[in-house]
Amino acid sequence: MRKAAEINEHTPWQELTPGAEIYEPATSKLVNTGDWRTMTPIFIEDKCKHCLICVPFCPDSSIPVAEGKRTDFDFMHCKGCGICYKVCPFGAIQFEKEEK
Amino acid sequence: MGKSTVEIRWHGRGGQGAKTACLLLADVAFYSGKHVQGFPEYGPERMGAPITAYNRITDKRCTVHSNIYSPDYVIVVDETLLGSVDVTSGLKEEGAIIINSEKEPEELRSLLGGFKGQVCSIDARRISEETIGRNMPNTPMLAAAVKISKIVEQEQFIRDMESSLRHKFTTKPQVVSGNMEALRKSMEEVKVG
Amino acid sequence: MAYNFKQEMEKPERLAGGHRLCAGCGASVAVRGVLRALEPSDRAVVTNATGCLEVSTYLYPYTAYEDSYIHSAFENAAATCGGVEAAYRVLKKKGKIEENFKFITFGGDGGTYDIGLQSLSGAMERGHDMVYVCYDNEAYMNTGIQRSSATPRFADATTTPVGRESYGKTQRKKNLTEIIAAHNVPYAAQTTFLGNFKDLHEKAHKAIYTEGACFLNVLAPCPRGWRYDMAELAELCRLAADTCVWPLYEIEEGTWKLSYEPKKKLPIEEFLKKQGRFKHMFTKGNEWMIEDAQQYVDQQWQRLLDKCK
Amino acid sequence: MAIRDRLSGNEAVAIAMKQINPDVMGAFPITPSTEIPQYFSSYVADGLVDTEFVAVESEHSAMSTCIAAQAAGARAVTATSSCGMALMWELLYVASSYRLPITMALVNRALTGPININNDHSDSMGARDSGWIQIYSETNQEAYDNFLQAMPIGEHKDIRLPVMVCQDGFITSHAVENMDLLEDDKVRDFVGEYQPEHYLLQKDNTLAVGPYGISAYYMEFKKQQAEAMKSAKKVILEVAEAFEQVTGRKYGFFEEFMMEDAEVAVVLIGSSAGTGKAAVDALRQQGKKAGLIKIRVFRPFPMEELAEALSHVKAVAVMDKAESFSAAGGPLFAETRSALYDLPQRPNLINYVYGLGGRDITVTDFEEIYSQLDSIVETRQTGPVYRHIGQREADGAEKDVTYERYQMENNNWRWQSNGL
Repeated sequence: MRKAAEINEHTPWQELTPGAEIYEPATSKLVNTGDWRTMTPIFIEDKCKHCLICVPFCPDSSIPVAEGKRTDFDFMHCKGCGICYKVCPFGAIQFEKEEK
Repeated sequence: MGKSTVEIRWHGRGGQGAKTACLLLADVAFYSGKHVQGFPEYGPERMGAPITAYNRITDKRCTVHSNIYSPDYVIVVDETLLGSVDVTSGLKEEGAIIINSEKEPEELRSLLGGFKGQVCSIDARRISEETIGRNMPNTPMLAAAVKISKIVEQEQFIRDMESSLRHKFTTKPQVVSGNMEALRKSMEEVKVG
Repeated sequence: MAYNFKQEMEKPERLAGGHRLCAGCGASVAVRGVLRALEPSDRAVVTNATGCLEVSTYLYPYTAYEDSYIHSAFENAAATCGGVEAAYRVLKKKGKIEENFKFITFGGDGGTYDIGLQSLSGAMERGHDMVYVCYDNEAYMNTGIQRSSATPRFADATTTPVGRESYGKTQRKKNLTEIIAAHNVPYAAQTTFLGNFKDLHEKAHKAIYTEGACFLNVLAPCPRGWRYDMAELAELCRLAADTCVWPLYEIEEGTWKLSYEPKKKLPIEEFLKKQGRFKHMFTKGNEWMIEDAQQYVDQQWQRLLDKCK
Repeated sequence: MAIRDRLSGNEAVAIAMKQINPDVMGAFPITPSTEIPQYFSSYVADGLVDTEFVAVESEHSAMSTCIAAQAAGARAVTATSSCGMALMWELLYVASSYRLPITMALVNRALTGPININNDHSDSMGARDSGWIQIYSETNQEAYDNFLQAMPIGEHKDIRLPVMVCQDGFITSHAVENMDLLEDDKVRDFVGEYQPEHYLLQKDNTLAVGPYGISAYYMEFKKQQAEAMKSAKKVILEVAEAFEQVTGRKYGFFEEFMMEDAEVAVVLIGSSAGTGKAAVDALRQQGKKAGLIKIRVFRPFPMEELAEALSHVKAVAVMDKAESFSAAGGPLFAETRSALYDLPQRPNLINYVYGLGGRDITVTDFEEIYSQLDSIVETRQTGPVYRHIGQREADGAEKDVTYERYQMENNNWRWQSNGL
């Protein structure tokens, strides 16, 4: 069966999944919503105490956590809302105009 | 046995069981190998409202799905309908009307607007009260209908009813005997005028 | 089990990025928070009412869910969830499924308070083993900020605009959590995003792992509809709780329990003044509106305290 | 050996459901289909089926339940009528576009207003474009047989479409008739297990159902549905053939009654076809070449086959038990006339709208209709195309049948209140 990655706006009807079903989890990861950003959060690792309070507040699941520590932003999906910057108690996130 | 198609119209009031009697008659005919239709006419009945139900009983499958306008027999389960419903409408002259009443057939005929065919009466209320213990006119009316219409042979009817009742009321033999008594009595007592 | 924040944050994510919700949207924060309460060994089927969340999280061919997902219509999310759960029960009984599945529905206030209320009431009354989560952003945001029965009094919405003769919505917000509680469901609660998400997490966990039909009402701010700086999500939620506009409580087997009492109950202006939808309340001559809103909050708060005694 | 029985149409369908033993039933009572979930609940109560019966709070939730259950991997059924199906309207489209082979027993009843509980086809005809396969029944036997064939058709991997099996409210649903039932094991063999390729509760995979479909995809999905409906024609005939192997009873897209040498014919749907056949029998005895076609499958519409069957006929009356308010005839008429367009020689066609809201149609009516067709053949004048039959008219001269029976002094009509 066709994978989401192989489906696009040129796919003929014979090759689309029947009933618009998708048989894989979380195919939205393929979508670059990072290009929505006009402001960018910048992770200042030195200041970060890894309290992780920014993590659950992210609407775009873009703050990965590994081994108890947050890592840099997932910029393919981060839309630059600035919520993380506001909730960070340690000034470990800066929020700046996106440079493209 | 009678003709190949017999059409019957039942008149009763909602809650009295005319529809049930109609379905029972269909059952009886079905057991004797006939093709049957039994159907009530809807709007839905409400307690006390006049209702009509129909039977079409045939030797070969009947495809017609319309109501019955010229019945061979009319069965009136509630005598009080005679004043308000034109019960003999379309009833064939060579047919018969069977009325649940303690009155004599000739007395009833005067209420039937000049109907010329057979008028039969059966006191189903008394019979059911004597045999079943309460006013359940269905069983006696069914028996009278079978006797007058001859749609099934009487002996077989009695046998079929007995086995069907025994099956239905395995734990209540007194219900079976009461009903069987009602059937027999009704067949004896139905008055033909 | 005590809430271990760090451990929870390390769980695999169940709502992926790449969905098309607005930047700063509260709905996806609610969904992430609720799904995080699932035990990793359990699988889930997520049901969704039509709305912002639905059109943004499953835009063909891109689903944001790690779990199976079904959306069917706007007004029937609860019945849809109930249908999946009924199928689960029978397939499990027949031995066709071995895994454990949990059933979670998300609907906005439009799909929950209003058009889907009948379906929700039916599913709650029938007692399907499911959780219905309302992400309440207080208006029909998907269609463009029309008033809903969850919109508070005085809010400027596109079908209750502030005008020469009008001061925004005239009616009060419906108390849906109490309506659901009146179904005598085993568990119903109100929450929002506070601090380290302990309140939301624990309530979601209880709702998911309490047998029967459970209900969660999550205040999920909408920066576009409420007209606030989207970075301020956490602040808005804190103010909603601290002004007691959105009290946090739960009803467990008929027992009412307050989950959060502000150290200092803040005046309602603190919450209102951050939002463009209430801007007109602060113009001269409209002081009565703030008074009215304050009075109503105080009265509701007192009623709640009485229930939670 | 078939089991000889006498059952009402509702009971027949309920028994078909019991024999199939579906996984989920979502239902809400509405006259005249109410008995079906009632009977079925008693099977659940007695442990005769494994089904989860979900007694929902509305038909809307009934269809929602079925959609969700079917997507979850279960076999789902429902029963409804009239306004009940109207309340499902949006979900009918959801079910077919999600390609979920739900089976619905539709007991046809008139749609409001005025509110009326009796039979016509306005409910299902209104839903004719919802993407459901529609199969209609003349008798209780056909209602049962069609229900048994529904799942093998709808669940076929090339089809995956919901099926509504229709019968006429009260006329068959509440009428007891003789019928032959199959044994339970034969039904189970015939209907088989439901084995979808993908479902929500699948062990090793997830499934996402019901996305937002932007314009770049929407049309492709509609084309898929249209193709599935076209493929359904083949499958419907294959299933009918398999059914004949088991029962000896033959089914197709439609039934041709005395059509071989017919010069005039009536085309119609449902229980009235039986009444029409009685008229054909009578006319044949008088030496008249009358025939009748009863449409069984309305969706997909058997366009080429119907044209072929009518190609040698001189005049046809298409009878609609539903108004479409097109001011140009009913839905069956529109389809039939369109089907005949490509014939090199077309019969003259007229349309009768009849039987609305339970208005009875009799053998006499059909005889009148055939005599109208005869005069069309004779005069080669079609006359008015779009006609109604069976309603009272102010101008007696306009009558083409007698109406006494509708004016019978039958106090029933006066006393009966509506039960819904």
